[in-house]
Amino acid sequence: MNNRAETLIPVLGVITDVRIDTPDVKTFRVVTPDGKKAFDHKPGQCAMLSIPGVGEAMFSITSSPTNQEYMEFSIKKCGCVTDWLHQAEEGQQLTIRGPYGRPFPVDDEFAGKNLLFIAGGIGLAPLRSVINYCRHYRDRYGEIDIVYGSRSMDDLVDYNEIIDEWTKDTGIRVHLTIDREQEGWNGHVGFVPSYVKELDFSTDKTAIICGPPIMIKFTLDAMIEMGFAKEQVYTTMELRMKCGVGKCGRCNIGSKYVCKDGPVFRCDELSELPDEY
Amino acid sequence: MRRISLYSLDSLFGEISKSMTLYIPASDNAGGAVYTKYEDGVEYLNTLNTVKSPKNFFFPHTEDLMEFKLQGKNIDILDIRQESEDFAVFGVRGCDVKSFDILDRVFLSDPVDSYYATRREHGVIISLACTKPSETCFCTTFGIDPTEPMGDISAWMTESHLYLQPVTEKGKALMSKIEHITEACDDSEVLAQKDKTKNILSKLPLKDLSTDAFGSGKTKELFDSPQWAELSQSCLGCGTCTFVCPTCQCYDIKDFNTGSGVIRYRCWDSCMFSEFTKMAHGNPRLTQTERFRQRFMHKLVYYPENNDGLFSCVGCGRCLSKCPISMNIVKVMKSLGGDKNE
Amino acid sequence: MQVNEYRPLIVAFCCNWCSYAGADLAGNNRLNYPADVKIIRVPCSCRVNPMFILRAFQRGADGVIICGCHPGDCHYTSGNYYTRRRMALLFSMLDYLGIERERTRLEWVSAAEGAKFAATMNDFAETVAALGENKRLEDLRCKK
Amino acid sequence: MQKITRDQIVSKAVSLLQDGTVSAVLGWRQGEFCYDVTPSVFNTAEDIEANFVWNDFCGANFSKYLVSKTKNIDGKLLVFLKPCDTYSFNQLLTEHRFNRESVYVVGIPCEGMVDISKVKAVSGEGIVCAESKGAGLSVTTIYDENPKEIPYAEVLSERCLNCKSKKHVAYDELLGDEGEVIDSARFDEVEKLESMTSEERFAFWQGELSRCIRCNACRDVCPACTCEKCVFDNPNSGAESKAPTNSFEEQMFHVIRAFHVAGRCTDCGECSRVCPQNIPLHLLNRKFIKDINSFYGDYQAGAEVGMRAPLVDYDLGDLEACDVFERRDSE
Repeated sequence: MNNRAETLIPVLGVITDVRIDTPDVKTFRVVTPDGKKAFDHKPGQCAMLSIPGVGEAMFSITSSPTNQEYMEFSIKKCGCVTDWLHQAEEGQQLTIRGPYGRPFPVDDEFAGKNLLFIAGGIGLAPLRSVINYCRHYRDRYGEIDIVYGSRSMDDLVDYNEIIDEWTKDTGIRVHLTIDREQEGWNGHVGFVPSYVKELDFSTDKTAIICGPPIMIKFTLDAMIEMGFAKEQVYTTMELRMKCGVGKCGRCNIGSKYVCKDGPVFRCDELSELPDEY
Repeated sequence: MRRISLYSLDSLFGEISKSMTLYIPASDNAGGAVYTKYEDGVEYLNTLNTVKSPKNFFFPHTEDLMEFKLQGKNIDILDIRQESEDFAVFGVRGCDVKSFDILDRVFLSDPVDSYYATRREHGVIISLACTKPSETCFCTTFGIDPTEPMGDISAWMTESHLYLQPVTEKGKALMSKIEHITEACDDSEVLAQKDKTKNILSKLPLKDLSTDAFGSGKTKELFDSPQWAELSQSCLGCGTCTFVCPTCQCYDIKDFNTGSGVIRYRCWDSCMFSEFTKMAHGNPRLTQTERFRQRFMHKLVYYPENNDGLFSCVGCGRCLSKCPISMNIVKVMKSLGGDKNE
Repeated sequence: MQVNEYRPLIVAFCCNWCSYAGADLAGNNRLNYPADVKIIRVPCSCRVNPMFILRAFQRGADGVIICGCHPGDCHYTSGNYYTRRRMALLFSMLDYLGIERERTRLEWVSAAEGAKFAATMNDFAETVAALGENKRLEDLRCKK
Repeated sequence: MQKITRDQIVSKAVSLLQDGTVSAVLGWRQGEFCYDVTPSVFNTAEDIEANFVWNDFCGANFSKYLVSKTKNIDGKLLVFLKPCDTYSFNQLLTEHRFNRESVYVVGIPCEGMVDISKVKAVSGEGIVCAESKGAGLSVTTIYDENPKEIPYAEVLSERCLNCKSKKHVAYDELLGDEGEVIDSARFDEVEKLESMTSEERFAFWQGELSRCIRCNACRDVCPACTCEKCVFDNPNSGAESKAPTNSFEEQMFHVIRAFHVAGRCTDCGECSRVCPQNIPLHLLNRKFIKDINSFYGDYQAGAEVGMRAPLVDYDLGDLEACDVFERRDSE
């Protein structure tokens, strides 16, 4: 046996808390068996979670790096691994490796800027890490706007945190929307791209978008129309991954590997790549 | 430079296999050649290329990565790696030697793939210069000189002798172990052979294949070419080209439940397979045209973009002779790049 | 009885309507058959896909037997006729690949034939035991 | 040695294209060398005249392409089918895999196709030219300018040496003469294996199957393998191992592959033609065909459209599985 570090070999993690966010999203709190955080990460980075025998998959780390105690993953039920995870209980062990990918440039490009976060559905998961990071170092950033939309009220992930914490922070404005009218909902109704247009943001902001591909596409179009430059807009991508380290050849878009060169891309970088995502 | 009579080839193999496992090309009993562990009775086959490339030695077709034991909610992770032992591979052609460089840039770049790195450290490559290239050979297109095959020890085989010239420290170390059965010599025979081979190379049908249209920065120009659809129209979507290719490096990681635990293994995968990029939410490459394009764009544009212009093809010609429908990188290059001869 | 005596592992796919009931009857009548016979209940013998049989061997079976209703008695009218053709071809193919032909068997056992069930299993277990461990169609990963 | 010439085929294709009978032509496209022809759809007369080839290397069976190539076609697709291809054509029609109305079939006689690896085994590498001359191929290499003449008997592919039929079982039009069903010796090799001991057979197949690289070419080319989603690609099947991890996986893949086409395989031999490792896969398929013939009466898949395949059929008096070996041993 040798002691060479091997990035494909994971470490153990334990699920210490399972929170039901929406009918198909749960948030899992993960620590190592001795109760520590598995590794440090930066906002926007991902980790490979696996259940041996079921499979391994890449998830963005939803908790902020400033949380020194544990990591959180908000996971939507949609495939083999996620189905299994949704059945898991507290105390279930899993394997974890990472962190992978290029994070959001929170300490350089974002510093001092007004930030506009736009998320749709489970797309809030990767952004939550950045939002909480920015809230933690509030004085480093300007105004923060958060636009978040989902299919219905029940599908809004992290609703409690949004209402109880985010909306109460100074200098943070939260704009929520749902796709269709619903009883008990007093907020805005409509799709995210059109809501963004309605809100008519000034273009002095750096925007971070995440959500279903179709939402990203239309929101980006709306923002360009509003006068934003592609250089001001960041997004985060997802493709099938196996290794997480840019070797297995699965997540290429052109010469870029989403797992290594992404998942965070600035939109002008993205438009340089072939349209294959 | 040292040499040994071809009559004593077996004693050379015997001597090397005393200190490490030696693999030599031998018949696969089906008209092809396969690297076979040298033992008494294994006969060296002077072949141009083996069917499966020697990348298998460093990046095996399948390998177990780790094992898990499951009990209730608990998991045990077992590192089942074993320090590999020294081994030597004889008869690797110049093109295949170059393919190791291409694979190195993937597996040895940060973060290093230690499974690959360990085997790479333990392997000694004894190359062999080509004397009778095939019509399917086009290694010179990628700047490879098949008469100077490199590796850890370069070798040339003439009618009567095998000439050996160490290239690396590893090669020198191995040479010192076989010094007593080889004799010092000058390189006149080798030079004569090189001239002869170069003359043949200049007559090969694919010698003028050009890479001018490809390389870093050509994505925009080539990606939307209408020719991809035409080129890929009869592609079966099998993995033959990928699996015989010495530079294809895509892999899959899969779990196998043994009943008493779970083995996580890695195996070759092919971007030509329909479910290669399939996710729970859909597949970004739905048609064979897109998958076909990915394979060639990767070799001719994406890889060079990330690796100082180095193409991820060595012109070994395996895909030319093995593709069930005879569609291959040469036809792609000629179609997209314009044929010099036309 | 000898310690460490080799005991083959037998997988028996039994049709729900006849053979499984036959096995029940064998049990009710306290007829002996080896405990190494592991019964897998299937809705009809024609539910058995050739892959099931190979999987059973992979997972450590030394013999695989498929039991269904007698021809003409199938709960679904004709399922066992299809089974008969499939298994005839599959068994012949396995034999052609050099897998011992005694390791696979197809038997018709009705719900009333508890005695036949027990006798068949005893006979099959004996035959397989004589062959020894399944080495030709094994998956070493599953044998740790 | 093909009896009809390229010119005959080309002029037929061009005239059918020009008179509007068909809107496209499925044919063989000229490659880099004399032998590497690629199946291809031709849309213009110019393209056909310049790049269409017909020679001893046009082995590919076009029938399976009809499934994908006729999906979005306006008008008809012209396809040239050799006798053995017409069996696959009928079998696919039987399984409703494409619309007969979208295809115009011209049957062409075939005198057998050449296996280039057999040529290379004789001539060596570096083939510049290999053309038909009398009863053989005349091969020139870069190492020997003097053409070497190799008799066809030495270089024809196995399936052609054991050709089962020169008769077209489906066509709209026939070029050249119709042939006959042949009483071939195609089961000899199977019988040879059957007469070996179990140990010998096991050793034989271990040797052959261990070369498998699981490229799936045999499956992907097979005209009988037209499932939208193959069981070997389906992660939920438990059989999607993707790699020849060990001898079990090799046996499993090949037994199941052959079994899934049993009774539907027309013995076109494409699986063995495409195998990069030269595994004699046809010996698995032929074993099933031979068994079916012997157990349930002679059956040739694809001989007619609409036949009921032996594995979706039964007879009250069918052979019992336990009698299989008695039957064979007494043969």
